[in-house]
Amino acid sequence: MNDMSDGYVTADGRQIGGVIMEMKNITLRFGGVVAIKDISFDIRDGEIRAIIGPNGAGKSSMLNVISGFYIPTEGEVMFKGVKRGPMKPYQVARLGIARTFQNIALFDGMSVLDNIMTGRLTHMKSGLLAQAGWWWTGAAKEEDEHREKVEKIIDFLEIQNIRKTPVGRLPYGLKKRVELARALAAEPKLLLLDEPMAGMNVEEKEDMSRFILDVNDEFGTTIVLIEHDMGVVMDLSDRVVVMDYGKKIGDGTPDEVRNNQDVIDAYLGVAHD
Amino acid sequence: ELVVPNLSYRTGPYAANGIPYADGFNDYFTLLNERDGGIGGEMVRVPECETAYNTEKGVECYESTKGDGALAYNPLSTGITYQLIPKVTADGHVLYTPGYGRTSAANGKVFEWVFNYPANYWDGASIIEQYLMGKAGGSLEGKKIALVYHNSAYGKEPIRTLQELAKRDGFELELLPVDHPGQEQKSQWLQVRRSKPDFVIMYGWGVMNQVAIQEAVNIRFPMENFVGIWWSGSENDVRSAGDKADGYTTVSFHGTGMDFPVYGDIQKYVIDAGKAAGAGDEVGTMLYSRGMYAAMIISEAIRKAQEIHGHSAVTPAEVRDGFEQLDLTEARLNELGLPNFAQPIQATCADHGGPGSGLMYKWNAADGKWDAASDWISADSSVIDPLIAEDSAAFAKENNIAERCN
Amino acid sequence: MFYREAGDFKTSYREDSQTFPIKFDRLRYYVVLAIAFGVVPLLINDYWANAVAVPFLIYAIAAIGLNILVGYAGQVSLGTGGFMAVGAYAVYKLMTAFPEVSIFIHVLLAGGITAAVGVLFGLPSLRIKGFYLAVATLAAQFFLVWLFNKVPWFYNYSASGQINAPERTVFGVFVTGAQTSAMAKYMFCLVMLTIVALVARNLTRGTVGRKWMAIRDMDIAAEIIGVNPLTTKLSAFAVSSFFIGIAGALFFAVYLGAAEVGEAFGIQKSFLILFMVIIGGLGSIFGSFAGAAFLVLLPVFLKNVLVGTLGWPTDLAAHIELMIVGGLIVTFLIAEPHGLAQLWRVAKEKLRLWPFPH
Amino acid sequence: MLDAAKTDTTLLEVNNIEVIYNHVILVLKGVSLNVPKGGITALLGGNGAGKTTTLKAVSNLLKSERGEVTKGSITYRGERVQEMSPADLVRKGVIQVMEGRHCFEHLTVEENLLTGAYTRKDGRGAIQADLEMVYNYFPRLKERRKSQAGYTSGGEQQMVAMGRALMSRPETILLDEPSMGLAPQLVEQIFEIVKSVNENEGVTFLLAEQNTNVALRYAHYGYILESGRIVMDGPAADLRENPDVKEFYLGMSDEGRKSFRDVRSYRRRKRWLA
Amino acid sequence: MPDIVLYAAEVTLNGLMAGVLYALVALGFVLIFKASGIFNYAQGVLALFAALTLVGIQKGQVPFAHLLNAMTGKHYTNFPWEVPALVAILLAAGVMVVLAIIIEKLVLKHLVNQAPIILFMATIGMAYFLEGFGDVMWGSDIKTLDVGLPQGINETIDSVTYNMFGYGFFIDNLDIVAAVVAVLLVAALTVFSQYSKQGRALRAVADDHQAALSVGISLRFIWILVWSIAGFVALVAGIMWGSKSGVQFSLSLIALKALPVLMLGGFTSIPGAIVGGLIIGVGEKLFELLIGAPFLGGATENWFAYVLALVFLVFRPQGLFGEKIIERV
Ligand SMILES: Nc1ncnc2c1ncn2[C@@H]1O[C@H](COP(=O)(O)OP(=O)(O)OP(=O)(O)O)[C@@H](O)[C@H]1O
Ligand SMILES: Nc1ncnc2c1ncn2[C@@H]1O[C@H](COP(=O)(O)OP(=O)(O)OP(=O)(O)O)[C@@H](O)[C@H]1O
Ligand SMILES: [Mg+2]
Ligand SMILES: [Mg+2]
Repeated sequence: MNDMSDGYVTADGRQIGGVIMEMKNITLRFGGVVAIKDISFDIRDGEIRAIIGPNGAGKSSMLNVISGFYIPTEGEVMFKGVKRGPMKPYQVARLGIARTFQNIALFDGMSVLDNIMTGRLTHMKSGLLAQAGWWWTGAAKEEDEHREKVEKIIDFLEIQNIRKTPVGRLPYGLKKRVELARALAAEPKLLLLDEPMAGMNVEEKEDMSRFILDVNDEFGTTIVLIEHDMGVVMDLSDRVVVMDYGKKIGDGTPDEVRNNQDVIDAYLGVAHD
Repeated sequence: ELVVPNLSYRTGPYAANGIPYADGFNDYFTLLNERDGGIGGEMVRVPECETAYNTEKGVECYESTKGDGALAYNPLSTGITYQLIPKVTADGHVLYTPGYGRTSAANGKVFEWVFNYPANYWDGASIIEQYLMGKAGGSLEGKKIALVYHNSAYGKEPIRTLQELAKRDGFELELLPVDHPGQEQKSQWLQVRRSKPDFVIMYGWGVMNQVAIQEAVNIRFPMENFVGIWWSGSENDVRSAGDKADGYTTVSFHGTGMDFPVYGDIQKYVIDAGKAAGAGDEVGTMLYSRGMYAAMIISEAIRKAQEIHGHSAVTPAEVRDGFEQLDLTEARLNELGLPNFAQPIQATCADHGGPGSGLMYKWNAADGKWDAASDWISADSSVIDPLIAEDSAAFAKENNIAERCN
Repeated sequence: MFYREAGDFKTSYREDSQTFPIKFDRLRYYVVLAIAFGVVPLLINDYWANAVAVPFLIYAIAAIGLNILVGYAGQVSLGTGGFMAVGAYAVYKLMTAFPEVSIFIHVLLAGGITAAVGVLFGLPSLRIKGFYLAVATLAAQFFLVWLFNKVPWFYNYSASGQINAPERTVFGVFVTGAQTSAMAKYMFCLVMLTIVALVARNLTRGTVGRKWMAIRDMDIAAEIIGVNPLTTKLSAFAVSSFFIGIAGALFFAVYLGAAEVGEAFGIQKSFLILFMVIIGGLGSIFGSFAGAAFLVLLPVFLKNVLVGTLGWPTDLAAHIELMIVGGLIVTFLIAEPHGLAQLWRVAKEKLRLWPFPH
Repeated sequence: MLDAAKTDTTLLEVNNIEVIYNHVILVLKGVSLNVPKGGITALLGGNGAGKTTTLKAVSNLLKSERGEVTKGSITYRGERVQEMSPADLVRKGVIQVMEGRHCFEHLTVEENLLTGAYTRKDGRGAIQADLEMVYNYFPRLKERRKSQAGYTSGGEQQMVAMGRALMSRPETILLDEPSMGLAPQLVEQIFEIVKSVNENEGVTFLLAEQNTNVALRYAHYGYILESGRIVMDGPAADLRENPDVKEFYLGMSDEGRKSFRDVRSYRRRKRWLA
Repeated sequence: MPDIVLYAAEVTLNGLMAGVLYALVALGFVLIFKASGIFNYAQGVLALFAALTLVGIQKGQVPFAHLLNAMTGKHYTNFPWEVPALVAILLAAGVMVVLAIIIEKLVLKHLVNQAPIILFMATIGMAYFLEGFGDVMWGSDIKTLDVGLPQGINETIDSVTYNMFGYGFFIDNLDIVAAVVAVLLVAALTVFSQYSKQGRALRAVADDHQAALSVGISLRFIWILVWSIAGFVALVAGIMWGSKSGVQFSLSLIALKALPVLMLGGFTSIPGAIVGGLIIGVGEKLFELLIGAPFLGGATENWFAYVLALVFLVFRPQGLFGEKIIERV
């Protein structure tokens, strides 16, 4: 796959760009546990890249490496062609990388609206003193501008009616949606989704799929997706990385992966249609 | 009706000391009411207000009672005293702080409304020093004295005085602060054990006293050489150390024990009549006597005010005059059933500090009582007066007070 | 029935995010302001000012400050007493060193100095969390108290170690010292409180507030989203200490007039203010007011009832007062762990639905 | 699959219950269901329908979330259980596997499993044997037995939660979203385990599930819950054939499963994309 | 040997002993924190209450005498008997169990699953209540506590060290007793919490109330158990401290001495309490001796203990032996 230096065209005719992120020989250890073992793969501009694998394979850990929360024991992360030095997670976020979490990590004490507004943090400028002044210092105006963008996302994800609800009270599926909204609010280049559809029924998964596709489509946002629902993964993704016990056992288009014997043995159980 | 509020504390960290004091204070006024029908025919009302030794509550108590025609305040807390000095000055109430409070209030030229006779912290230090000098055979030259003190404004009071005295009399002074509350004093007492001072002086309060005496017993420091200021010399302080505390010495500005005729009256009119403030088992103890002393002075000042102004329902301002012209003679003390209980006081416009004398008491563990260990000793005013003048002048300057009595 | 949002449409985001979105609330808020500024000063006397109103106003400032740290940023602090002491000693040094400068400025500067100290003691919060941090802040409490007690420069070498507030005026009216009228004290503190509450409200409703809350609710996730934990936590410490410093300055200069550090700013104070914040409601400005009012009024009220009305002996009354206060605190926490503010919200929610349940 | 002999006695009966959170939020508006002994009963429904709430109402865990059952009754073996503590219920044989894992983070995997046996009195030997049984079902857990549960992956935690419940030797298990976050073959495996536990040990199951497809394959009877009300119920086989269920819960249209990529085309496009 | 070294050795030994006394108080905190994640501020008041009860029973005081007298106008103070120390201790322990049951019933039960800070505040409320209650029940005067423990300098150590170094070390007999008791307690409690079924349940409860409920752990039982043990530990601490200073309100303030110990040892570690206690005890005493007293004017112990703990924490945020704080997403 690495020979496609200048992108490719997907099955449904979308043009995929060059490599924006490359993982080179990543290894991650926690004491004795090796979560990731020497894995390399790349992510291309505009594609939907899935990571699949059995439980405990190291998928979430990989996402954590990308978002800077884990520092790989070995190997390097290249972003837009340059090696990414040791960075704090909040610095990574400012590069335009946003994510959702497997075990929902919303701010429980805040309303849905405020949660999504935090997503816009990296774009907001007014400091402490400006905030203290509010009307006279323009903080209020800035707030309104961003509020408008956030409202659009709220409309898009169809969560208008829960805008003011504290997120702690929401049912699981809606929380996942709010998390997605928060990530979208950052207008990221690269969006990392860790099991965004876990705990949803088919109808809701359809909704989520639609959102993901639309984001990818309209803004050209690159998406990395971890998901256990093979239907979703196979339908949505352009390329799939398969992990097992920290190792990469497959990488390719959904069709290639689906027919890879290693993948079938380790993960799918039976060949998926 | 005469109103003398009792800002007491029967809860909080210093409750054990506050209770007997408040009881003595109340019982004395009850006695006057029951036996004499009040003072000069006016009954005395003593509304009690709990401060828990907390300045804010103290202020609240002051504010809530002052509208009631209160004649004098006696909060038994240096912290509250400092809060109240400006307030009583502005409102015109007497603040009476025997043996505590702001030492330089002894200067009546600056502090019009505050009285702290018969003695203050600095007097106490001087009296103790003289007593120790006597024990040491007339000279403290080359001796070492350690001061174990409560690390607060109160505990630090004697330092200046003792430093002056050390310079003059040639002894070495070692300072050992103890932080509130003072449950752990290992370091201080190991230090005492090592540096082997000839004498230890203590300015403590509350649990610090008990622990210090216990630790001194533990390291077998000779109790006769361990002397406390009057706030470190109650039965509570020595009892928990048991028999070994025998010989611990304290200074007091009044008598204690059951030998005074007034106790007969208190028993008869107050306790047996079921009117006692407490359980009645504190009568005659050190702090009870002190509360009673304060009540006695206040009542005598009121009597004096009645005498000066010729009517019995005196006002707070008139009571101030009574305080200022108080003339407590030995004869009067005998009349009150308190012979040799205290030193005579002759207050003047300038002198709100009194004679500054005290006597020493030694703990008799076997009998569980304090035995007098000296006659009255007077503080060395040549050292203390300049210090008072200096401090009160600073206060006058800060607050734009013009000196009176000139 | 009149308490409804229906018919109260918002046409802009600005209106939607205002402090009191419901008209009736807004009205009530103006009425309260009018009474506080227009009516109370005329009625107030020494007792009400010194026993209730002034301590309430000052504690409310401190509670708002602490609420920012604990309620909004989630960093539990038990060093409030120490920080108030910084404010008090700062204002004392400033007042005596620069007598000609307005006390108003001194109080703000004292807040600034406290903010700096707060940031310093906030540094460990980057590593230490939860109760470990709470206990660690006690280091600040004990160290600061020790420092002010030990170094005579702080109390201008006064013989007693106490500090006394000199007399100062604002617009020719005494606001500190013995001659201050009840009304002047009250107004000075009220103005300060109003400013503080306004600033606190502004800070907590925008980005800064959201960063604080994000760190509080889930610090790791917040960091991954782009919140810099260093600046966020320290800014919370700074702002919180700023307010607490102002409260300390007022507490000493306007309310007490004289103070000794261990007594006036001991650990009990830290607990008291934390209590106000929690009883009132974490993360709520209104809660800070409610908590302060509750804990200032309750003891006074109980004392008046037990001693004044029922005529119990003071010690028994004091002990029973302790039991009642303790019991009420526990009862409140059980009834509504999110404090008076939440109780109020739930009541309003019920009112909004009334008379139809659900 | 549906063994008639096993199902004639009703073990758990939920009768028209209402649940209110925080005194104001009405979540369940009259839910009734019957769980027959020895059966697998599925509770289906979208997000926020009230599945979790129903299960918690049964296991009496609502109180700790400031929720309460305000109407209706719940009986287990004909006995009202509303006043019992959760611990009493576990002793009676009803245990819940909570949604979202809820492992004891600081305990190791093995200690987590052992807490499941807390109420058991049948001695170390039996508990050890069951521990082996759980490790047999979930070999992955055996590998991680000494790790702190807080550091295991999401799926591993789900296994721990399941295993822990099995350790109590229950009569009835309330399973809340067992398949969430599990890899496909593990989902099958878990349901196989459910099935074999049900068949071999006679354990009764009430499971709340989003994965309707699997749930209806393994369950005997199903209830569909929507915003706090039961909207449909019936034998699982019947439900699977119901056209509405097919459309909304199974994602099947007449011409088989439709692609997730296609859903976009038949839904209205959003305003802001235009 | 130079004088200062000998002296420092003596101070160190005494620091160790003081540390053990702190650890006794810290143990109570650890137990409750371990079992419920509650930071129990009332532990100090619990010690006071236990000691008051012990003295009250021993001396045959009439409980609530003051209240009764105020209401009836009578003068009850004491029953005409005294109770032997050992019996009194057992009875006092019994009272602590009853107290644990009441606390569970009236407070903890209603606060399941609440945020830690709320629980913390509830314990402060409890502390207020108990303080008032103790006062009403037994009166707020100072009481001497004597259950026959030896006090004062240990002669053997004094003379042995005197013969060896020409300088007799001072060790308080009471401290030696306390050390023995503390070590026994720590050993017993460690075994209990690490290796018993109840111990495991207790740690589970601390992690997640709801999950613990769901596997059938009775919070009620666990809480009563732990609070009873903590009450007993408080009684032991109350005896040790009360023998030194008499029993009075200030006894409850020993909690403040225990907090740095707790922080340093880790909130969840029983052995941590004792190790933390020793480090704090020695650290603060040596600092006072070598730096505090000569250069800083003394009385540094209070804050130094906290600062010392703080420094440790910066390197190990969970304390020396505390459970690692799990940070994952
Ligand atoms: N911080 C950590 N410390 C120790 N071990 C860890 C840590 N994070 C992850 N692991 C281990 O690394 C392995 C991979 O975990 P990871 O969460 O990446 O799995 P996953 O592929 O996302 O699985 P799932 O599908 O179940 O979520 C697991 O065995 C997990 O226990
Ligand atoms: N503690 C709570 N306080 C207030 N409301 C709550 C609480 N828990 C749940 N709810 C509300 O109850 C409703 C039902 O929630 P529940 O968790 O039972 O749904 P669910 O069917 O299990 O959904 P999911 O499939 O997402 O888990 C939701 O609307 C939710 O907002
Ligand atoms: Mg994962
Ligand atoms: Mg659910």
